[in-house]
Amino acid sequence: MSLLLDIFTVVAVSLGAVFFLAGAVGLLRFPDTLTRLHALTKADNVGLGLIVLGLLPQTERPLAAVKLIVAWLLVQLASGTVSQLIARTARRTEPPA
Amino acid sequence: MTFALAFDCGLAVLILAMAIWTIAARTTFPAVVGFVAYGLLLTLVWMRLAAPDVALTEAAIGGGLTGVLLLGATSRLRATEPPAVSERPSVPFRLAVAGLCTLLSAAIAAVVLLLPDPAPTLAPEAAAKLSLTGVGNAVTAVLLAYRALDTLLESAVLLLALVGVWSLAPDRFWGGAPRSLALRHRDGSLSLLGQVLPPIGIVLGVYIVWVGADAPGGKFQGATIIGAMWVLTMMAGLQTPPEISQAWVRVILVAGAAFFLAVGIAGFWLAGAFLAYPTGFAKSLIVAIEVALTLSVAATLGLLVAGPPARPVRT
Amino acid sequence: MTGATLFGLCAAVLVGLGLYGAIVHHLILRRIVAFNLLGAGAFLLFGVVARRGTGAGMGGDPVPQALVITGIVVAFSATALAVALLLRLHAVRAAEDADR
Amino acid sequence: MTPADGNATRRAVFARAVGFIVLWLALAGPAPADLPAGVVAAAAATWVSLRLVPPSAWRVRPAALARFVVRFLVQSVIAGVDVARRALDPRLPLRTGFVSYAPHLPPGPAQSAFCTLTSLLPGTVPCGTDDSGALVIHCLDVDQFVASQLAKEETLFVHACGGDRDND
Repeated sequence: MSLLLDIFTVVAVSLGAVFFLAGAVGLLRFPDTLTRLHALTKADNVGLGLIVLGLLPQTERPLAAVKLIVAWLLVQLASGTVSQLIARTARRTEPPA
Repeated sequence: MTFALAFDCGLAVLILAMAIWTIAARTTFPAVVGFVAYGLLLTLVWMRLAAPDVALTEAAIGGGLTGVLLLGATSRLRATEPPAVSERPSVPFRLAVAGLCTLLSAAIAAVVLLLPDPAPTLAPEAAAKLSLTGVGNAVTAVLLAYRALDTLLESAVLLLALVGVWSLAPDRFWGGAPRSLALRHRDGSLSLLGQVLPPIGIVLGVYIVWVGADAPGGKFQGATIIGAMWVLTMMAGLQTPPEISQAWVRVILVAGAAFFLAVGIAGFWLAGAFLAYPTGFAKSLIVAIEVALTLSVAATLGLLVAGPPARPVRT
Repeated sequence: MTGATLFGLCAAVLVGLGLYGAIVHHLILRRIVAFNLLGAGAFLLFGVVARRGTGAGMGGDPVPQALVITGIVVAFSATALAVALLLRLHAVRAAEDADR
Repeated sequence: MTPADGNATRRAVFARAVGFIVLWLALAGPAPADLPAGVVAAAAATWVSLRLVPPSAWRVRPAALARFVVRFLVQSVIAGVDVARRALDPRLPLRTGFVSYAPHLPPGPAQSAFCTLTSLLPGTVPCGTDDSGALVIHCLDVDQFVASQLAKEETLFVHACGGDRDND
């Protein structure tokens, strides 16, 4: 059982890392600020979500799992807010091509 | 090469790259952004150096609050920023400075390589006396018991810095409120963040202060989080900075240092020396001082970011 | 080479870089940023000394660590004062230019 | 949003206080020695929260909220996979552009919350409002049916928060 959970953790965390990599590739390849925001908010949130999901079976008590989920929710809130702030500024300052 | 050392090497390269970027950037804004990233990378280094208390401080103050301060100043001075290229000093001057700075770096590097081995350390002494304080975190014991005088003076320095900032106000604004921190373009998503995050930040800040007695954390780190929540509500336009002549503002600002000083003076009678704690009460007194300092430090940090008064007193 | 020595060498370079920036830049705000960069390098040296002084089951010597925490807070106070002075200087200059 | 009556206020205070206590327990663990500090922290947080977000008459529907959360999670994964695919595809398939969407929610915290959620959903990042008050949404692919999808999300969101109670 614990071996299965360990395998689950390794798979989920590695998959999360792949999403972070894809987000970073998008950040480098996408043409403008607004498009790059898509890469950062979407791909990285799924990446972090998968890493949190993978770490859940490794927590010793259920409250530690709540801590992990709270961390994920706070990152979602922050990235959702910041991406809108940047998007608003970008739309004002760089006219769409 | 072990994995850990490879990771450290990567971290060191990233930090040096961010530092070079910060110094070499043409305009101020990217330089400040680079500096914030540099502060966050340093946080990782402090974790690698087994100093989680410092890592928390660096993340909260070094990266976060200093970043807010510098970004605010950058945007207010942007109009006056001249084209950087024309203002640069001559090449020979820059080469000479670069040479001298390289010499300095080389000298420090030599000192690092020549540090004595085994290294002198106060860790055993700090650990031996830890049970007397009742505190579990040695860094907190240093800050509030062994070298409490440093921390008392530090809280005084924070207040003095705030008095210094306030004293820059023109006479007609003395006693009034600092300028509003609200962003020029009102933004719904930022006010949502300013509504949802502060209560969570308060729980987190109190936790970090509370846990600091026995685990990584402490009043400066927790107070910075609480102070940052206040700054966030002010930036989201949900609150305005208070008038600095109001009595409650001043009471909160000095409460921490005043209480600390009172405990210190009481030490003369109760324990025979300034800032000595009576046996058995050390931990309770340390926690009480931390709580009192937390509110004061949070308010001081918030008002340091807000700056000098810029509006006349409302009558 | 240990990680601590590596970061010690890194700190040495950071101090040099920060000093270079503080001397060479014309804009005062850039000098303040460079000075903070220098300060962070100096704090890092403390961290390296603390890390080398492991003992009594602790990951590092708590005394320099506590001093660095104090240092970071004092550096922030000084930066806040410097930024306020700079903004006031600009306000005074702008007022003088307007009078002329 | 309609202001809350006494009952709704008591309910909101209770729900928020419980939430902050759970957050404290998650951080500090259940040790009884830590609880007094936790109660102080939760009380302070609840007070600040009530000042920043006064209780409203909206009442969350648990079943609808669960439906919304499941859909949100599925959509987030689709969003991540979509962006990752486009980023890693050598041809870089992008048809970016702006779509304007007139939300049914009035401007306010609820609309902001909807925008923040939207910024995490596939292909869309809200970037402000135009002169008529409609949201301007930046899309990765303007060929997709962005507006109809957003309308569906909004209906589910409002239903989950109990915002359409008046229409029941």
